Amino acid sequence: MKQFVGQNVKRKEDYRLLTGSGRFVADIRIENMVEAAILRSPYAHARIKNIDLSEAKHYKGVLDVIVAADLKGNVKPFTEFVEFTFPPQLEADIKPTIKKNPEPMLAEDKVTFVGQAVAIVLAEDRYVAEDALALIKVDYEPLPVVTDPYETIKEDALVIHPELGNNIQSHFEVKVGDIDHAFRQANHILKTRIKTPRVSGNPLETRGVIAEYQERNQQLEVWSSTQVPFMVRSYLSKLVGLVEGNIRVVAPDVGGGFGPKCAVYPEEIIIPYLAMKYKRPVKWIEDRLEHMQSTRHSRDQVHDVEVAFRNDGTIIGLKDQFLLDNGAHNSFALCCAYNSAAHLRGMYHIPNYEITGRIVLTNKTPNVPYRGAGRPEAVYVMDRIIYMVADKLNLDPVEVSMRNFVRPEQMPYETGIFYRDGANMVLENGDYVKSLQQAMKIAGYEEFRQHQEEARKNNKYIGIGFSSYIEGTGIGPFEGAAVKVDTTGHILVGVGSSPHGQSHETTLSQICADVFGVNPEQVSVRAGDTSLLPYGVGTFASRGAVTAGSAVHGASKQLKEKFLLIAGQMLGVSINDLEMYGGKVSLKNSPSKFVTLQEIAQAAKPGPRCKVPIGIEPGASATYYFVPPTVTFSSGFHVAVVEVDKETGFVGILRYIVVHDCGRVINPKIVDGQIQGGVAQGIGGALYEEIIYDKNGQLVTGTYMDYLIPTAMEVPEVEMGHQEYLSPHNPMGIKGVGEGGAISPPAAIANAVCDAMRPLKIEINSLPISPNKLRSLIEEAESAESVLN
Amino acid sequence: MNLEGEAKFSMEVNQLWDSLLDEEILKKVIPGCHELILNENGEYDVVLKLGVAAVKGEYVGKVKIEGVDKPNYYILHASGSGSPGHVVAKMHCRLFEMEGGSRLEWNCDAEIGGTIASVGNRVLGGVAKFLAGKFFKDIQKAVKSASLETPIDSAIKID
Amino acid sequence: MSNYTVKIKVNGKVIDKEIESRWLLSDFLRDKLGLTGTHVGCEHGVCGACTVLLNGEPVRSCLMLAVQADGLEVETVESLAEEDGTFHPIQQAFANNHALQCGFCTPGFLMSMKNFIETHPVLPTDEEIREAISGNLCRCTGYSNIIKAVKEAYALKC
Amino acid sequence: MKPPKFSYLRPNSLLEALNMLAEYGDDAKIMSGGQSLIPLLNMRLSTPGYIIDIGRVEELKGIREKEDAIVIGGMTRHVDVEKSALVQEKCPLLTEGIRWVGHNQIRSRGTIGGSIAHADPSAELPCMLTALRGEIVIVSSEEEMTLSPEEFFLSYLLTSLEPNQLIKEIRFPKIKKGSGYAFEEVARRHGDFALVEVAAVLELDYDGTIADAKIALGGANSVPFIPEATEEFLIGKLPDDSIIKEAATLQLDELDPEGDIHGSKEYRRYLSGVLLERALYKAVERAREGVIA
Repeated sequence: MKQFVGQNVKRKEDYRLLTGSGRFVADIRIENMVEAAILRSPYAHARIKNIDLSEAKHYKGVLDVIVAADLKGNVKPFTEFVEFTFPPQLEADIKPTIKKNPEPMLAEDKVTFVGQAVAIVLAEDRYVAEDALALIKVDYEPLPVVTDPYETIKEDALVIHPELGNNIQSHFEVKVGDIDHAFRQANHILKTRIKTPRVSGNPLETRGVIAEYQERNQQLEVWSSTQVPFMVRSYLSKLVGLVEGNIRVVAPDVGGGFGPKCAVYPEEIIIPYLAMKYKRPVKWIEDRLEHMQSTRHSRDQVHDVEVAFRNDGTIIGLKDQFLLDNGAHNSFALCCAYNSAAHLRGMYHIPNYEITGRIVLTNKTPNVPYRGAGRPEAVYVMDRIIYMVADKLNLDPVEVSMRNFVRPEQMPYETGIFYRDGANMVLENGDYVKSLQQAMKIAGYEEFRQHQEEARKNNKYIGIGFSSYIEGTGIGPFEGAAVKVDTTGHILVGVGSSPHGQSHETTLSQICADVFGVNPEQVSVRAGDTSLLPYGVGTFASRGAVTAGSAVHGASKQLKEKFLLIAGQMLGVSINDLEMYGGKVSLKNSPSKFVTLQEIAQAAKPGPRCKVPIGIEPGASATYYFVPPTVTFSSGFHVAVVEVDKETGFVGILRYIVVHDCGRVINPKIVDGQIQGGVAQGIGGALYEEIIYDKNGQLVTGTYMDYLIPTAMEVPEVEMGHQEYLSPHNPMGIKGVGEGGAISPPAAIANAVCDAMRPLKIEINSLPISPNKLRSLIEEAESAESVLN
Repeated sequence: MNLEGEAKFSMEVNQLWDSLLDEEILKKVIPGCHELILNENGEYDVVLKLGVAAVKGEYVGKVKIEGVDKPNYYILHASGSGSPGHVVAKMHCRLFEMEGGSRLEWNCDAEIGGTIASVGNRVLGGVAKFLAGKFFKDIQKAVKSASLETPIDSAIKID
Repeated sequence: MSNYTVKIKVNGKVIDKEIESRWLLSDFLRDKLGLTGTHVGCEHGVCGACTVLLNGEPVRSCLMLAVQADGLEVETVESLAEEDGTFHPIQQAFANNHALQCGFCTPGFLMSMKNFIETHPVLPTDEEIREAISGNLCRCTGYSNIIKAVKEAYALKC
Repeated sequence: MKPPKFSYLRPNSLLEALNMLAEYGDDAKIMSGGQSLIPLLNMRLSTPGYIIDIGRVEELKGIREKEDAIVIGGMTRHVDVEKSALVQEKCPLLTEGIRWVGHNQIRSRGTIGGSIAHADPSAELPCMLTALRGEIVIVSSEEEMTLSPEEFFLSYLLTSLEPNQLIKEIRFPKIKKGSGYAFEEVARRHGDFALVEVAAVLELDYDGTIADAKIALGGANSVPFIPEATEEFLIGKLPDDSIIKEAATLQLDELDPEGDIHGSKEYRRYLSGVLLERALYKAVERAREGVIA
């Protein structure tokens, strides 16, 4: 029987996307629709003394202009934290301090970051709406601004939200072993500060919302470029006070998400409310300038880390105090910060560990998770440490790494801490030594070292660096799938997760097709629509294949069982004598006796001809919710080979290698595509991308001329190797793969650059590695060297 | 953005002081100055129509002089906003006598915000420097005093 | 003069329409003609998602007024496939090589590459292809499958 | 990000364009390729009352050969220059440097006159024009005049172009036989604005010494910078390693680039020296190879 899981099945999504017939939010047209434009704060911190709307409201073509006062009593403020971001069990486990500071829908009496929404214009088209924006007069009284995470935690710092008492929004600690003892036992202690800058996911499609309200049946339809339509529905229902069943939220084709679109935004609440209020469809499409300012950023951590190790490179203790600069608000509880704390030790066995995380507030755009969500930051810290320890002891970093790995015989490995879902954090399987060896073999490590020496003699600086990661993927709380067979025998799958490039239609149809023994062409997958099933979660945190894949698998199996029962009834045999294959159920012993899926589906219909055994609900459908016991750990190694132009400080990537384990591979081409794409974003984070604010909280990198997303000239082809350790936590053994590619590049590339410059012993503990920064480091090192000589 | 500079004038220090604070002269030399009206609070209401290349905008704002120690020192506060963005500037001006004329040392802290701040990073500094240089050159011209060969805009620094 | 009647040949069909002179070609195609395959990603001329062909050459339709196209010929992604739905070789090559994920940037790449392949009849090097697509940003694929697709498009055309 | 309202004017001849400029002057903005102007309109940083689109003025298009120069109409697009065999043959520096301008989609709309008029300090054309000691012909309804780059470029984005004038054509002197040329640039990503760039043309004598040197640096100052002392220093010398290295850093102290998030003032100044050295090496090598027949 041909299996489709594991095959390079061609994507079902491609036809519409290649012919321009895909449908993204901005493509939707509804009669009588008005367009919205949003006035955003030009100040990082200011009191709003007055807003004069008179001219704007009377501008030709304007329907109305809305400010915070218009929403009062009609739209409730945001709830404290995004659903699922902070399981009660974790709260009980680690007892953090965590203050609530939900963001207002529209700024009320003050603005706290540049880009915060202040007023909304509704007009006949976007051109007119923007004309009217220019006519709104806001009288701002600028207030002092704080943009630095260390400044903001000082006793005398100005407090952005006085009701919180200070700017430390959350605080938590995680401890394992006896850290003081470890530090006393160490031969060496190393201490450093390592930073990962603020970056932005920047999907090429900006955000956008369209809403239409039908008064005749109280139906509210919302189209949003979101990763989480069910969450948008639940918020809308709560905040606008609507019957949840009357709301349908659709995420149509979504042009990339990467995390920023897994938050629920003010516009997703206000635009539907305005569509109801004015009884006209309303469309809002964010432009790129708005996107840079107001779509949530990410990362922005500073770690003060201390490591205790022995002469042989064994790390025995790690202490870390870190700050996550979350901007003006935090609606994601401990999400990224706790991920960093839980993942910092990565695949290393470090028995004594103590980490303190503080989420602090500044006058910048709020942060949310972005591809990797706290792991790239942690991995950057850990893998810089491995290289620094190696440097200190004059050992090969590969050797230091090997010496500290969790060994295969220690699996399943209890990390001694809790995971973000509240469960014990256990690495279930994998062989890290073997994986690293595989990566280094592809890289030709030994040969490279020889080559490197010769190159150096010719003033050519090449270097090799690696990084490893583990990642808890496929987080719960659940995901749902509904499978049905229509009366033509075609299989329809609806899932609660909501793709934006992940190829759900293809991969999930492969899973379903294998269960039914049909070709994936006979299966249609729909997603991104709350009308498909009662509950859903969404696509983020490398959870799609694990959770939606398992849900589809479960629902398909349930329906298959039912179909076998019905077929048994139809053929008058026991189901043990039947098998399902090729769109039919036939007798194992005499395959010429069969009923087709179509016939079974017809026999499943209620009524006098129904063949569903008594006691079982008629119908040809099944719904299944997969509830993972906890996450499953993917892992991988990245190796970067770089050349540094010592004179200019420019870094070129010569080769990039990834060896990874994502458990069962559903579609190799799609998995490789996820890795390659993730690496491209990671290269962006390593060498190019940084959101920069000036000291007054003005966003300096407001365009693609200053926020540098890598082009085809900057991203090499990734050479890949695979390990396949099936996860025991779900029926197919899948582990998540979406984020892995983006986690390690900053560390691997920084290590490679340090390696290229090893004679100068430079340390790269902040990103991105801009040519200017690298040149300065080289200059400093050279002048220090000349002083020594 | 911090700008500082030095300008030399072939007029004596009291005349320089008067020129720098003369409404008519200011109106002529403030780049793009369209209106400059003293209001009842002792501040000037200003309207600037300023264009650098295609970036043109109308700015409405206020100018205030403080900390006056004639003819040695004063602080000029200026703020304005328009569609491209807003600016708040505080400029310390120190005047000195020197041989053959007078000298002005100035140091200006300017906060720029809005669209222009988030898209104009590459050229903002250079443009600000050019405008400051032009301002002092034009003062020199406006008082029609004998020319002094010291190039004045070469002495402007930006951080 | 703030309105203008334009005559533009779009995907082979002559369009005669009055338009406000400030309307961008990208918005004109999308909103006035319903050709929503041309996507708008940045509106400041960097991302390339809005690339269309103007008299056969790639241009950023967000950096052009619709009136500027008056009397000229525009081709959008909707013109690539044949009437019966058969892919253009470039589309086929993109599908074969998993050269798209979310698909938002894809129309811009296809249009840039149509011109590139037509004007560079000999199979270019990887580096040349990289340079040719460097005016189009893709945030999903990491480009390498796009480069493979461009190379395959050369093979498919033969 | 949508343009504000304006009146759109589209002259069909130079005369018509100049008359429109004379009439609407201050409140009008010339649009040639629009690749710098339209982003500003989209961001509403530019709000002209009138846009005069000179895209249909045929007299302003084309590449001609005169005795000692290649004359390019202001409305000629980058792509036309990039693909011109004449330019490649007589002034290959231009062919080399123009590939650094943005990307394909920009070069197929953007014009030579537009780039010169925009006067971006790191743009490639002003730098090459300055190195070649070219000329800019500007015209109004009243007069026509020819300016040197030093007269034309005033500062960041500022030129001596008056509101009633436009760029008619630009004259790029041909590169002489026995010369070598080079264009060196570094930008954060391919196609970005240059951090700094250098255009250089060196003419060698029969004995291998430098007969003439013409150099300009872009992005290193508010306008393209001619290192005159460096040029003088090079003339008459045999360009060996030590001479080139010395020449490359001779005038770095005089450079006054602006720092920004992509590179500090100091870094850009330093980088100018690195690129100048590389440009000189390459130009010398090409001169020795006799690439200009």
